[in-house]
Amino acid sequence: MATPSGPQGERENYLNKHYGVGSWLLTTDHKRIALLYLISITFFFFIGGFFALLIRLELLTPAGDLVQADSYNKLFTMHGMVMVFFFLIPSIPAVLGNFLVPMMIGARDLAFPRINLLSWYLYIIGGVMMMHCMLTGGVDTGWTFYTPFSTAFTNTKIVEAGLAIFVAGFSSILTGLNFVVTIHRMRAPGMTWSRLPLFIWAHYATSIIQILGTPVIAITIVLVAVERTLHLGIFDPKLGGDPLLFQHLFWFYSHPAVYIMILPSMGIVSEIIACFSRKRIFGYSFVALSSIAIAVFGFLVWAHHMFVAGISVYAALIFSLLSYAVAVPSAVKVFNWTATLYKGSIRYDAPMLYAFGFLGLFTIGGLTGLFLACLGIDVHVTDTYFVVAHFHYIMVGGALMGYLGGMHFWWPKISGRLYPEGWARLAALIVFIGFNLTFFPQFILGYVGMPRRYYQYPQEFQVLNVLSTAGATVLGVGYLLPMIYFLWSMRYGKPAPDNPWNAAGLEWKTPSPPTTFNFEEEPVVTWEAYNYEEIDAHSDIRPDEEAPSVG
Amino acid sequence: MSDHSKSSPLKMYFSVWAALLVGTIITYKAAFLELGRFNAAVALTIATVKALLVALFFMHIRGAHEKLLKLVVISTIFFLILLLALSMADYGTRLWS
Amino acid sequence: MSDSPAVAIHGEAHGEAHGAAHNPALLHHFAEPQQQRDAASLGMWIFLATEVMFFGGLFCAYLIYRRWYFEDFGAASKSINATLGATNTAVLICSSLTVVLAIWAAQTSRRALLIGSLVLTMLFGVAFLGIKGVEYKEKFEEHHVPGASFSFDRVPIPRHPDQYANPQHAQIFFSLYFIMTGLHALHMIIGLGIFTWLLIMAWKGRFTPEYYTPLEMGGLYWHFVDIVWIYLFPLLYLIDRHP
Amino acid sequence: MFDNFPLWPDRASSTAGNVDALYIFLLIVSGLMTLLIFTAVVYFAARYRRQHGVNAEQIDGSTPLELTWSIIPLAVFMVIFLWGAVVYFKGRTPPRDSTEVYVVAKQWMWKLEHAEGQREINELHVPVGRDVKLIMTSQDVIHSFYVPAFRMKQDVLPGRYTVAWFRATKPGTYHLFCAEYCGTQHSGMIGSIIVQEPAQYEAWMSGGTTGPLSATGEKIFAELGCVTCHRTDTQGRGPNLQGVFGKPVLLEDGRTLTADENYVRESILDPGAKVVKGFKPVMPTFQGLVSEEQLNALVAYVKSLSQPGAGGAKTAAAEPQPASSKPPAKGSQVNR
Ligand code: HEA
Ligand code: HEA
Ligand code: HEC
Ligand code: CUA
Ligand SMILES: [Cu+2]
Repeated sequence: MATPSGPQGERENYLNKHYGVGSWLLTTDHKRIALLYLISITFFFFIGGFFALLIRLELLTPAGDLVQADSYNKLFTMHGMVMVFFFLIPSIPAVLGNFLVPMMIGARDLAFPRINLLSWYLYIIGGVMMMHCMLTGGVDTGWTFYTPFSTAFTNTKIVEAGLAIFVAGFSSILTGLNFVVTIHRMRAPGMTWSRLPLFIWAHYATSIIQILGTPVIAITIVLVAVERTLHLGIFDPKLGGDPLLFQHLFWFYSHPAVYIMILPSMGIVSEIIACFSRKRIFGYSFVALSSIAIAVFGFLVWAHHMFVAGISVYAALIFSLLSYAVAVPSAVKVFNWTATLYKGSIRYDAPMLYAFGFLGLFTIGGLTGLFLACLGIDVHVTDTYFVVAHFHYIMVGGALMGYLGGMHFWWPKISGRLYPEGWARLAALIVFIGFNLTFFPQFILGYVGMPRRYYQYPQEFQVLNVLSTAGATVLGVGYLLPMIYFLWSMRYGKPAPDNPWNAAGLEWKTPSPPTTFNFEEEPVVTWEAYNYEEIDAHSDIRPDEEAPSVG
Repeated sequence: MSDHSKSSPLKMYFSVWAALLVGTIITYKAAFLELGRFNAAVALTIATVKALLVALFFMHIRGAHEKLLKLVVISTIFFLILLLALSMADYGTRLWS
Repeated sequence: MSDSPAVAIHGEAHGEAHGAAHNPALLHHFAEPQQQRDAASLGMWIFLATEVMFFGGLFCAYLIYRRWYFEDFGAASKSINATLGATNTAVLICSSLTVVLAIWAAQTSRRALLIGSLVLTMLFGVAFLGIKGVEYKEKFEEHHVPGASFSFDRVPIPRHPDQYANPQHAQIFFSLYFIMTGLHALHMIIGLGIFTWLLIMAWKGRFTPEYYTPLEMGGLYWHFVDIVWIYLFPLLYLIDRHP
Repeated sequence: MFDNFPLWPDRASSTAGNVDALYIFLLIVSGLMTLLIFTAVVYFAARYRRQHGVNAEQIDGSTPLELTWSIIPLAVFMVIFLWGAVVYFKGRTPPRDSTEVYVVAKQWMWKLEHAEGQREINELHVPVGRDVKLIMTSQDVIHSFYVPAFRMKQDVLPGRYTVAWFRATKPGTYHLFCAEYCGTQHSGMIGSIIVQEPAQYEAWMSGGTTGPLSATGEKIFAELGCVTCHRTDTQGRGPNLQGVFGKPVLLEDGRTLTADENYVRESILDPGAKVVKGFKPVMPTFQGLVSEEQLNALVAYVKSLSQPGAGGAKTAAAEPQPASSKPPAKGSQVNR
C-alpha cells in the first residue's frame, strides 16, 4: 500500500514519517502493523472468495462436472480454513482493533509493540505455510478436520495445515494478550471503564476468548499431528481412543471462536449507530457487559455441534439449554441498538447502511442459531445447508458487514482520504442483495434435506442452488467495488478532515492520518463516552449537503 | 507487585520450600497406602496445596497489590474446570461404560 | 478492578524527546516505569493463563482415559519409576527456591547471590532434564515407547495380579505420558534459554533494586512450569501404586 | 410443480410431524421477532431522519426495559428448549420391541442387514407402521445416517454402536444420505429407503435369505468356540448368556450396568474391560478375528437368547421363514 502523496504538501503522519520497505516490515507502530494486516487479510479474503466462487460454480449443476470430487472437497476445506483462520478471526481485531484500540483509549501504542509485530509475522508464517500447503495439494477434511478421518484415512497434508493454523493461532493469542494488557494499563487519565467506547469493550471480550480458547485448539492440533505421524491412539477408536474427544476439544475452541468473529463487529456497529444517530448508545452498560457475558457463556455451549455425534442424551440437554443462555446477551444488544435509533438524528451514510445490514442479517443468522440449538430441530438440519446458511448469515452477513462498515467509517482516519460516498452506498446495496440471494435459498435447501459438503446432489435441489450461485456472483461484484474505490481514493480521494463524521471518541481527536504517536499531548478525558449532545451543541451538525464527495 | 514488603522474606521462602518438600514426601508415601478411591483425592489435594503455595508465595500472588492478577488466576482456573467438567457431562452420562 | 489509568501526565517526553533523565529501560510509549512493570506482569500472567489452557486440553484427555481404562493406566503407571519422579519433583522445588532467592538478591543488590542463584537454578533444571532422560531411556529399553516396537504384554493389573493389562490401553497411557512430560520438558528447555539470558544480563549488572522486571517474569514462567510438574507427578507416576 | 423446486421435505415418519410442528412454531416466533425488529429499525430510520436544527434526544437507557427484553426472550427460549428436548428424547428412545436392522457404514456405502437375515446395500426396505431400530457402526471413519423424510439423523461411529429408530408412515422411496463428511465420495454415499405396505414388504422379505441374523450368529458362536465356555448350564467357564441381554450385570469392581449392544460388543472385543462378578477374566479377545458383520450377528444371537422362550435363534418378527434358497429376487440383496 503506497503512501498517499497528494498534490498539497502534507503534514507529517504515520504514513509518510519513514519511507522504505524496511520502515514497514520492522515497524512497531500499531497503525502500520494494522495496515500490514489489512493487506494480508484482504489477500486471504480474495483467496477464500475465489474458492467460494468455484464451490458455487460446481454446485450450479447436480452432477459433479466442474471439478473432481477430491478437488471439491479440498475447495470447501480450504475455503473454510482460509476464511475462518486467516480472514475472519484476525480481520477486525488485527486491522481495526490494532489501529484503533490505542487511539480510542488515548495511548501512544499497544503495551507490547514488538509482540504486536511478532504476531503479524506469525500470521504471515502461518499464511505462507497455508499457501504452500494449498499449492502443493491442500487438505480435504473440512475445516473441522474430524478424526479418525484426518488422523488415519486421508492422505492429504493435515500436519502442514494444522501447523499453519497452530502458528496463526499464536498470532491470535498474542493480539488478544496485547489488547487486554493495553486496555488495563494504557488508558489515558480519566478514561475510566464506564467511559470506554463499546468497541473497546467488544475487543476486551474478544481477547478473553482468544487467550483462553486458542491454546486448546493448539494442543488439539498437536495431538492430531502426533497421532497421525506416530499412530498413537488418542482419537482413533481402532487404537482404543475416542473420536468424540477430538470433537469436544475442537469445539471447545471453535464455538467460542465464532464469538471472536462476531464480537468485534458488534463493537463497530455500536460506534457507527451512535455516530450516525448522534446519540449515546441506549443502555451503554448493558451493551458493554453483554459482550463479556457472550464471551463467558460462549465457553459453555460447545457440544451443540455434536447433538447427533453420539454424545450422551443428558449432555445434549445441558448443552442445548446453555446455548440459549448465550443468546440472551445477543438479544440485549440487538434491542439496544434498535432503541438507540429512537429519537435519534439519523443519516444514511455508507457505514450506517452496513450497520443496518448487520442488524438485519445478524438477527436472522442468530435466530436460526436458535433453531440449531433446539435439539428436536438440529437432528434434522445438522450437517445440511441450513447450517451453512446460518453461519454465513452471521459470519458474512454479520461479521463481514460490520467489518466493511468499520472500514468505511474509519477509512478517512486510516488513509487521510475520503472514499466516494455514492459508490459506497451502491456497494452496500449490492452486497445486501447479493448476500440474501446467495444464502437465503440455502435455508430452504437445508430443511428440505440437502447435506453440506456434497459435490453432487439429487436433481430436485437444482433450482435453489442456481439461485444461490447467481447470488454469489452479485456478492463478488459487491466485494470488488470497495476494494477498487478504496484504492482509488488513496490517490484521488478528497483529503479528509480530522473528524469528518463529527464523531465522539478520542481517535477522532488525532489528525487524519494520525502522527506516529497519535496524540500531541497525552489526552485527559473529562467527558463520558458518546457525548454527542455536547458535540452537537457546540458545533452545528454537518448538514446533508456537505456529504463527502460522491464519486 | 514488586515492592510489597521491604523486610526480608527469606524466612518465608525457606519455610515454603520446606513445606513443598514435605508435601512431596507425603504424596509419595501416601501413594503406597491402601486408601481405595481416596488415593487420588489425597494426591490431588496435596498437589493443589503445593501449587497454591508456589503461586501465593513464590509468585507473589498473595502480596500482589492489585486484585487484577488474582482475577486472572481465578478465571483461568474457572475456565479450566469448565473444560473438564462439561466434557465429563458427556463422558459421565453415556449410557454404557 | 483496582487498576487505574496512568496518572502521570508528562508533557515533556513525547515524540523522540527522551531526555537522558529517563530510565533507559523505559520504553517510549509508557508514561512511567510503574506502568511498564505492571504491563509486563499482567502480560506474563495472561501468557501463563494460555499455558494453563494449553496443558488443560491434555489433562482433559488424561482424565477421560484414566476413567475408562483405570486398571490399565494403573499397571502402566506402576511401570514408571516413581522414585525418579519424586526426586525430580524435589529438584524442581529447589530450583523454584533459588529463583525467588535470585529475585531477592536483585532487590537487595547482592550480586554474588544473584548470579549464584541463577546458576543453581539452571543446574537444577539441567539435573531435572538429566533424570528425565534416564527415565525415558528406561522406557525405551523396556519397549514402552508407543509406536511399532511398543510392547506391554502380560503386565499384571495392580489390584488383580491374575489379570493382564490391555496393551492398547496402556499405550494410550504412555502416549499421554510422553506428550505431557515431553511438552513439560520442552518448557524446561525454553526456561533454561530464558535463564541463560537472565544470567548474562545479571553478569553485565543490568539488574538493580529499581529494575529487575525480566527476572521477575522469568521467575513467574519457571514457577509455572514447576506447578505443572507438581500435578504431573501424582497423575502420571502414582495412579495405583500400593501393593 | 415442486418436483424441481421443493420447499418442504416429504413427511413420512411418525417423528416428522413433531419436528415440523416445532419448526413451524420456531418460524412463527422468529418471523415475528424479525418483523418487530425490522419494522422498528425502518420506522425509526425514516421517522428520525436527520433534519436541520433538530438534535437527537439523548436517552440513557432504562433498566426495566433491559430486564423486559432479557426475560421475555429467555422465557421464549425455554419454551423452545423444552419442546425441542421432548421431540429429541422421543426421537432418541427406540420403542421396546422394534424390528432391528444392523447397519455397517464404510467408505462409501451402506451395508444393511435385517434381523431376519436379508442383506441390502444402499437400500433399505421397511414396512409402513412398524418401529425399526437401527444398530449402526462404521468400519472406518464417521458417517451419518440421514433420512430427511423421516427427520432422522444419527452419526455412525467406528468402534462402537450408535442407535436410531423410526416408524415410517407413508409408502414411497426416500433419500438416504450420508451427512457426515467422510472423504472423496461422501456425496456418493447415498441410497434409498423403500417404504412398503406390509403385504408388499412380506413378499419382498420372502426373497432369498441365509436365515435370520441370530441364526448366523449362533453358527459363528459355535465356530469360534464361544460355546465351550458359554454353556447353557452352569458348568461353563464363562457366564451363561441366557437372559443376559437387557438385564443389569454386576461387575467384579462393584459397578452395575445394563447389558446393551455396546456392552456385548465390548465383551467380545475387549473382555477384560468389564469383568462379570464371580468370573475370572479368561475370555480371550476376539478383536481382529471377527468382522463387523460377524460381530453384529453375534450380538443379534446374544440378544435372541433373552427373548421370551429363548433357547435358540428366534426371529424378531415371528414370520415363518421359508427355507428356500432361490437366488435373491432383487439385485440389491447380497449373499456372500
Ligand atoms: C460468527 C459466527 C457465529 C455466531 C455469532 C453464531 C451464533 C450462534 N450459533 Fe452458530 N455456527 C457458526 C457460527 C456462528 N454461530 C458456524 C461457523 C457454525 C458451523 C460450524 C461447522 O459445523 O462448520 C455454527 C453452527 C451452529 C450450531 C451447530 C449446528 C450443527 O452443526 O448442527 C448451532 C447449534 O446450536 C449454533 C447455534 C448458535 C447460536 C444459538 C448462536 C447465538 O449466539 C445467536 C444469538 C443471536 C440471536 C438469537 C439473535 C438476536 C436475538 C434476538 C433478536 C432476540 C429475540 C428473539 C426471540 C425472543 C426468539 N450454531
Ligand atoms: C468468514 C467466513 C466465510 C466467508 C466470508 C464465506 C464466504 C462465502 N462462502 Fe463460505 N464457508 C465458510 C466460511 C465463510 N464463507 C465455512 C467455515 C464453511 C464450511 C467449510 C467446511 O464445510 O469445512 C463454508 C462453506 C461454504 C459452502 C458450503 C460448501 C459445502 O458444504 O459443500 C458454500 C456453498 O455455497 C459457501 C459459499 C460462500 C460464498 C458464496 C461466500 C461469499 O460471501 C464469498 C464472496 C467473495 C467473493 C466472491 C470474492 C470476490 C473476489 C473475486 C470476484 C475475485 C476472484 C478471485 C481472485 C482474484 C483470486 N461457503
Ligand atoms: C475361554 C473361555 C471363553 C470363551 C472362548 C468365550 N468367552 Fe465370553 N466370557 C468368558 C468369561 C469367563 C466371561 C466373564 C468374565 C468377563 O466378563 O470377561 C465371559 C463374558 C462374556 C460376555 C458378558 C456376559 C455377561 O454375563 O455379562 C459375553 C456377551 C460373552 N462373553 C460373549 C462371548 C462370545 C460371543 C464368545 C465367542 C466369540 C465368547 N464369549 C467366548 C469366557 C469365554
Ligand atoms: Cu459417509 Cu459421508
Ligand atoms: Cu457453536
